[in-house]
Amino acid sequence: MAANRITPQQVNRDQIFGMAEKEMEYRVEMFNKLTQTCFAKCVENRYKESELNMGENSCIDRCVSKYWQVTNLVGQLLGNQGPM
Amino acid sequence: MAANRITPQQVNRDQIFGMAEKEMEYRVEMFNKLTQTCFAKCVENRYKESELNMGENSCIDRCVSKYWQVTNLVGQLLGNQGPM
Amino acid sequence: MAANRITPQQVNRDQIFGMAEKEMEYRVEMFNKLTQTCFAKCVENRYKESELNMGENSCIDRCVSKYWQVTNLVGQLLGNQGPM
Amino acid sequence: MDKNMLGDLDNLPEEDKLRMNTMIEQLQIRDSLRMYNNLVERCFTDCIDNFRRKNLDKQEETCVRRCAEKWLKHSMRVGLRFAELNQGAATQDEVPSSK
Amino acid sequence: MDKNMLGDLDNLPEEDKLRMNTMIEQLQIRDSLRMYNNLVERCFTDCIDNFRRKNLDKQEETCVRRCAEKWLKHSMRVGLRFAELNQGAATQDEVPSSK
Amino acid sequence: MDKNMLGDLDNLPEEDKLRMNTMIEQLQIRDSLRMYNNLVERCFTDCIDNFRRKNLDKQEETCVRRCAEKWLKHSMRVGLRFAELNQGAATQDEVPSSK
Repeated sequence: MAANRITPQQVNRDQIFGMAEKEMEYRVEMFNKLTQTCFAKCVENRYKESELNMGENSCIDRCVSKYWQVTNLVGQLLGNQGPM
Repeated sequence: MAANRITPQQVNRDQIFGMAEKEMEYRVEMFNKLTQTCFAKCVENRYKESELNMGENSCIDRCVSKYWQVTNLVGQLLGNQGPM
Repeated sequence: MAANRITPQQVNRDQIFGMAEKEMEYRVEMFNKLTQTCFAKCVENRYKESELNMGENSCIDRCVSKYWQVTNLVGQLLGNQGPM
Repeated sequence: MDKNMLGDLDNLPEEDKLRMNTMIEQLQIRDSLRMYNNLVERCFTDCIDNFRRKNLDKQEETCVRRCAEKWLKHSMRVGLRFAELNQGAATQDEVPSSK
Repeated sequence: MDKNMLGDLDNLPEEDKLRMNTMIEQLQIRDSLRMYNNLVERCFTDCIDNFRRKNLDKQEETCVRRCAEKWLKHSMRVGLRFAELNQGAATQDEVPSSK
Repeated sequence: MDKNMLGDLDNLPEEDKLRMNTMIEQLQIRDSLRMYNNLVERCFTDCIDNFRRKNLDKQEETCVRRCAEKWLKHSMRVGLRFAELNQGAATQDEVPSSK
């Protein structure tokens, strides 16, 4: 956050680091949203036991797969007309 | 994030930049919350078509207007007694 | 965000500041989540008056207490097997 | 507040303007990535409820497309209205300021 | 962890304390702006459901005022209780620590 | 994008790698603390609905334990599946890329 003298070169390197940071933040956030959404869709929330049963496990696998596909689909749409 | 030697002046400039940054983050967050809230209140979410109809459009306009007014109203209240 | 030359020592101090910052962010976030969760659980949301009544107040006290206990309980579980 | 702030910054040396621009750019990148994440989450939540297959079916795909398109149109409209209100607050005195 | 950390920092040079204070100040500003945003979102969601007019009516305004006041009182109470628990955890050994 | 980016960074001087590693470490710390907060919020919301006592009863405690354990197992499984998909996207060309 602090610098005595910032050269254009310096800013450039900061931009690269900044972009890498944003990209990683994005991936972390995507993973977290995916985890929360699939938990809500697939896991029985009265917690009668502490294991995931077979139905929950296969639901989770398919949920992750579909979430990924929705991410790609939306990415294509944004690439065509907009902010991404 | 890194600096060899931080002078009080330097910190001062960092503070100004920091505050400008927080202020911008705040506006972006406000815009995002407004967008999400009005989408939930106004837009039919079974997605029978990809256009917004007239009713949705005028609902959105009024929703933005009211959200703005609520922001001002709450801002006044906070100004009078508290954290803002 | 900018630095002309970063020494290992410098990175070390940045790491300490970074960790302190993350820790504080965590506490702020915890407080905010607790506040929002207990508001949703305890406060009547048709807002017939602007005071908290006795029932709401004692609900809030117990809610904070239980939230704290859940935080500790989950912290113990994470300490035993994982990411914390 | 930001307006005065940015006003002040106009008088600051070049290197500060550069730093400010970098900051704004970074916030915009972060914001559009977040928006992307939020849009995916919303359309997934509204459109996908069946987990008997691992691939999207035609109906789900259509739903997601419409959801995303509606969201983008909505978002643009909100942006326009929001800009009008911001401008009104900046130029008119009778309108209570947002800060 | 933060306590030890801050303890260590007491022994650090002046410029580090300065930097730490700036950091805390920045987090507080961000936090109060977020709180403002969250409060607006909550009271709007709970109080505004009619979009036939573009201005708030009297009833909606009253609802928002009460919502904000209740929230502030709630938030203050939570803050007090939270501080008590934090203090208890810092001074008593029999209470399991939060970290 | 990140892959190219990280590819580029391999060629950068030592001090940049150091800086990058610090950044990644910081993001991981923040992420695991957020995860902790989210997990507490979720299990509290799902398991605690009775505020007649100030201490957790046995049933609530069991519910929280199971909730946290299920969450961790869920989270690990999602991580595995997610990694497979990421890897697939990186090596196969026929799969549409996520960016």
